[in-house]
Amino acid sequence: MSEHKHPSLVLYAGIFFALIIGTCLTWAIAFQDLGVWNPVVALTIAVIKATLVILYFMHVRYSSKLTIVTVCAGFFWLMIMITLSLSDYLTRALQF
Amino acid sequence: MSHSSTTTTANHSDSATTATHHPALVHHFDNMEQQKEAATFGMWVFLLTEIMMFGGLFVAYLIYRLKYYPAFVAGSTSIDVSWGFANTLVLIGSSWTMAMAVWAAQTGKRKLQVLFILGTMVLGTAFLGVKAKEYYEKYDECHIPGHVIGKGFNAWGGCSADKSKGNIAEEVIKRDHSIPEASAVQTAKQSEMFFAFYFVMTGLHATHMVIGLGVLAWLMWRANRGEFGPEYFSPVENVGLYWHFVDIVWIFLFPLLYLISRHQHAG
Amino acid sequence: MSTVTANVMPAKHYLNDNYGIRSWLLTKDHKRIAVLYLASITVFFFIGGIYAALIRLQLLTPQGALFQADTYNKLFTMHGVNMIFFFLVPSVPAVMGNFILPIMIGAKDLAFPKINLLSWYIYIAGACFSLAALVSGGVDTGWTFYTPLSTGFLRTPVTVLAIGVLIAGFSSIFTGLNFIVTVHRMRAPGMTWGRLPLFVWANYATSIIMILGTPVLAITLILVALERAFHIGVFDPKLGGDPVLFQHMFWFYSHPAVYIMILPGMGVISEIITCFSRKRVFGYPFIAFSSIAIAVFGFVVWAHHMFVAGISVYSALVFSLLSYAVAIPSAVKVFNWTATMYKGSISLQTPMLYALAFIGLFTIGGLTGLFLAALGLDIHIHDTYFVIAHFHYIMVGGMVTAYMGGLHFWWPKITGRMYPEGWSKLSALIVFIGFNLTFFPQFILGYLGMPRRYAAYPPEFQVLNVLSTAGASILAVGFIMPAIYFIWSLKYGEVAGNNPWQATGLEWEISSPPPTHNFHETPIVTTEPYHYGAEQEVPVVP
Amino acid sequence: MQSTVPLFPEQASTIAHHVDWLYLFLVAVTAFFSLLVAALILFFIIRYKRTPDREAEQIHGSTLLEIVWTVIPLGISMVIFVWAAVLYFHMQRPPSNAMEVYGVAKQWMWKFEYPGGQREINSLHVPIGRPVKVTLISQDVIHSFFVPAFRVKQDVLPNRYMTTWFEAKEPGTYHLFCSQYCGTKHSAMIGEVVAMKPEDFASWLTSGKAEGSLAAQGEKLFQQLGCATCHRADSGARGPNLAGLYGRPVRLTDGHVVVADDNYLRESILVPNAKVVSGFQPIMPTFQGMISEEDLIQLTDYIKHLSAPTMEGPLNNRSTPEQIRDSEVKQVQDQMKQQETAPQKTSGNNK
Repeated sequence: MSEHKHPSLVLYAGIFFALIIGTCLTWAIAFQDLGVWNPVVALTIAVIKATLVILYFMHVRYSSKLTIVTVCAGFFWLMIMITLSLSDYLTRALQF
Repeated sequence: MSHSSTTTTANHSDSATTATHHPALVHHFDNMEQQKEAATFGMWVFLLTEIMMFGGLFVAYLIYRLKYYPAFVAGSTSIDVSWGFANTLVLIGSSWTMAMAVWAAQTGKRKLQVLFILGTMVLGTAFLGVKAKEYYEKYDECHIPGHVIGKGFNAWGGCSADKSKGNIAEEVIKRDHSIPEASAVQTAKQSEMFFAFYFVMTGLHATHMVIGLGVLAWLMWRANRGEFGPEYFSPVENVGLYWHFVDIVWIFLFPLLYLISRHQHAG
Repeated sequence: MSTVTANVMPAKHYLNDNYGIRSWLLTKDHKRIAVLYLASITVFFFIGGIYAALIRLQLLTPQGALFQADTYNKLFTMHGVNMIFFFLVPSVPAVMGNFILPIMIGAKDLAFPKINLLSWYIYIAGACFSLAALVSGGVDTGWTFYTPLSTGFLRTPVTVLAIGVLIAGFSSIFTGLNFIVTVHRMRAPGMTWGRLPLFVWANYATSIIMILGTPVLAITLILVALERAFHIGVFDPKLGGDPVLFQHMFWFYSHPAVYIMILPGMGVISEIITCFSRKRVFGYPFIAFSSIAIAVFGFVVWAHHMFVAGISVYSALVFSLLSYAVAIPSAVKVFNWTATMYKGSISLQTPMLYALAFIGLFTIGGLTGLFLAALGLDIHIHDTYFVIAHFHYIMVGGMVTAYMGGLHFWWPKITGRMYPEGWSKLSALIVFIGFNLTFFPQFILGYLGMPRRYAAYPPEFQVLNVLSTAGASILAVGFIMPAIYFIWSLKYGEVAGNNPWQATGLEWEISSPPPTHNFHETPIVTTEPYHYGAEQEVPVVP
Repeated sequence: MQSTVPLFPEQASTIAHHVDWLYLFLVAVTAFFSLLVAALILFFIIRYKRTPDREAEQIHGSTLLEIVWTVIPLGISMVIFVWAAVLYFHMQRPPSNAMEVYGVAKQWMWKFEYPGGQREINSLHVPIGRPVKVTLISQDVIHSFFVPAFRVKQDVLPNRYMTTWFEAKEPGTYHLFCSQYCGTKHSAMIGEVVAMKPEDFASWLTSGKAEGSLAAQGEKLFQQLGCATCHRADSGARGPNLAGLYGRPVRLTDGHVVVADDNYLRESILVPNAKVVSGFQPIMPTFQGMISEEDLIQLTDYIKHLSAPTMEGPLNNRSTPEQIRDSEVKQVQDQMKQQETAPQKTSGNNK
């Protein structure tokens, strides 16, 4: 662990271009009518972009397990908040 | 499960470290490695709190979006997507320059560090400039929710000097000519909730950007004094983490606020 | 290590390292910051206590003995805000955690001393805002800030108080952040996770909640402030907002927050029980992991505060079920503490008295929580005095008792001097009696249907209310006594020596008060915690 | 229980003793475990008092014991959970034969309205032996309708109808509290519930002066506000025919299905474009800010009392909203469940 690994310049540039392409893609797709898939596609691309930033720009790919656990905990708790809040809102209209 | 013996002390710290005592090493750490790991981990824990803070807003946004879907579509469509698109590219660019600044610090290139931090700041400022322009447009069109700032929320036209601007009701009708005006005006009124989230979310994001710019200025000053190198670059790395996080928030805000319902405009 | 006779104060320690106001206000020493916190939260404890006394006096008569309704409403609001955000949340973590936690794991300081000091200043800033809200007329939202009452109907300085709470929240975020990083990165060699004292585990679990919950409260209060300032409509039903969403977001923090207010206390109890039973803790891994389980499960039960608030019945079902999940680890802890005393060598000194009181009162407080998680029953007792009694059994019977126990336990370490044993035992007894007399009648009041936050009440509730007020006056005596004898002991207390309790743990191996950098040499840990065994002298106290 | 300090409130409703039994069970559980722990502690401090001649015996723990005291509390809490949940569902589901009363809460008073048009303030008269369903709404902040003797409580929200029900057993006068803190005079927002024998209640109803039933007043409003110009039964009507609509699932323009309950009717009057019935244009103007909560209750009650058209027959009647037969209700509910997760898409079904 003492020697700090980090991505090469080529990789940094590659990630940068991937992010630019992702942005253009999500922008272009937004004007196509995919029905219910529009938000799904847009958010999938956003998740991919965010993952690239986290893994490479933020070096999580090269970090300790502890960092990975920390990042995952954040998203796990966010999911708890979203699912349990929606468990109320999405079932209010249901008859019982 | 062994049995007890007393705790001993040993001359541990001295043996492990201090052959070369780095000037940035604080007394309570054993060595630079421990100090660096603590700093990075601390930053990640801080980002965890940031995730939850924005997370609360995302949950609220999601719930209201489900509730007022047509109004959110109308509000979202009324925003000029090209500025948001441009800003996304700018912010991704700034993330790359920030990553390069960290790389420059790790490899001990002082001038490059300063240059890349400066580049990040320029791009960040550009982002805020565009944001300000967008805010001003909303102000001009009376799309600021509530009745405290500007002339009060008005999404049915006639507020801006250019009468054609900011009429969300008209946009609704343009998209579907069968919708009568009364209904379109109702939808336009409900878009106030969309704009509330637009301003709170982008506002909180912009606040983070402003803080980030302040920290970057401080970082640039330190980098210029040659404080960072392969031995010690935690501050650069941590500011980088913060900046990338702000970028990630925007990566989600852009589709959620600008894009998600855009297709119906074309259709 | 001799007892009784040859105890002398160490020549050099953190208190006499240097002098002057600057040496305190700019200190980065975790021990001095802990003392700063101790002083400030004590002030807020007594301010909150004055509010409580006035509340109880008002309720002596059915029509209200002292104040108009609006003054009473301000009193219970300020009592709640003060006690929760400015006393209970920082109490054990920011005072004892700050002082003891780094020493326990063999570190010279917390990972980020500057942030630690900053957190105290942020706390003070938040406290100033809350006092400003008081001075400019007081706020009458209730500590829960429920919308749309708080956003659209009150002209009191709600925003000022909300900002105060928001700021204080960041202080606890920074404390939590510091603890988490310290526990992960600063442990001495040999201090494995399985050797961490349970106090450290408890504070670690608390820190997780602070980190993950507090920011949600922050954003919720920001939305309330924006709503008040700009009428943006997020929580305003007139503009299409949903006030129940506020409750979801508020309780997402504020339910886990009650575990912020009890977990560190549980950590204190684990230390005291083992020491005064001279025993290894029973079921170490179970107590340790139950802390983490409480922290995690604590986040999935928040809507049990909202069973009658208009959430869907299915959602209520899920939250009720999950609420029981959090009861189990609490039960496990109680049984393990009790089992720890089995075949021990038990000495009833003041910290132990408080610890035993804690176990009893927390058991009642925890079990009455089951009443509130039970759907059909909660409908009747929700928002009544039953709830008040329940959470005071947890907060006062649990946390304040643990805090007092911890303060007596570590007082010799913090100041180097002993408190007077007789007086302290008397005060512990008075607190126990006064507390039960104050809050037990409130369970009955609640089931009879007396709603909370009432400035006046129907006459048939008077007898129980008078009992409760009588108890409160006894309780007040029990809390004023320690304030006096602790201050007295600073000068006249017997010199304590390094280890007056013959306890295990790194904090008892250094001098009392500890030297500025805690350890002259980094300790190496070779044993489990609580290795009470044959080779130590056992003090026998008459 | 007539001592000076009672331990229980009166059991004045049919569910009160169910709640009390659950309460007593929990009291027993609490007492048992508290006393158990207290007894063990007392025994240990006496038996294992520190003496110079005895050392503590070191014990690490026992996995078996840990399992025992995890499983037993878990079992007990599951019993409580199921018991309480069954009771809760019973308390949340008003019987279909319940008498209806409407309540409007405002700072700091309660107003009640009967279908017959009688109104009263801070007091609610109900017959014994008959379930009463109270539909509640607030004009301002959140209040809570709490009758301890009946063991019922329901928060009263602005902008949304909430319901609760009870069946009084004994004639008498009981406390009605607001239990959700609602501002300065929260503690003065109290009233009484008067339970009467059915015959007394009937004569009370007739003695009160009423300006016609709620439905009749609602009909008057319906005409005054011009609702009837569009909501007609003929095929040229611009709005859906409301006859027989109440309580039925309705298909919307976006394909969703909702039940036409009180809250749906209320929303459709105040925010007409939110949920437009399939086959109709969203042309209805909003009545937000133009009618009071009481007016809304009258209109809702009027619509409730419109029975289904039988003579014209709904089959060829274009203006009757697409309703769903009872046999299909289950299927539709499943469909509703699925819809909840998928993002919606709105667009007119024409052009």
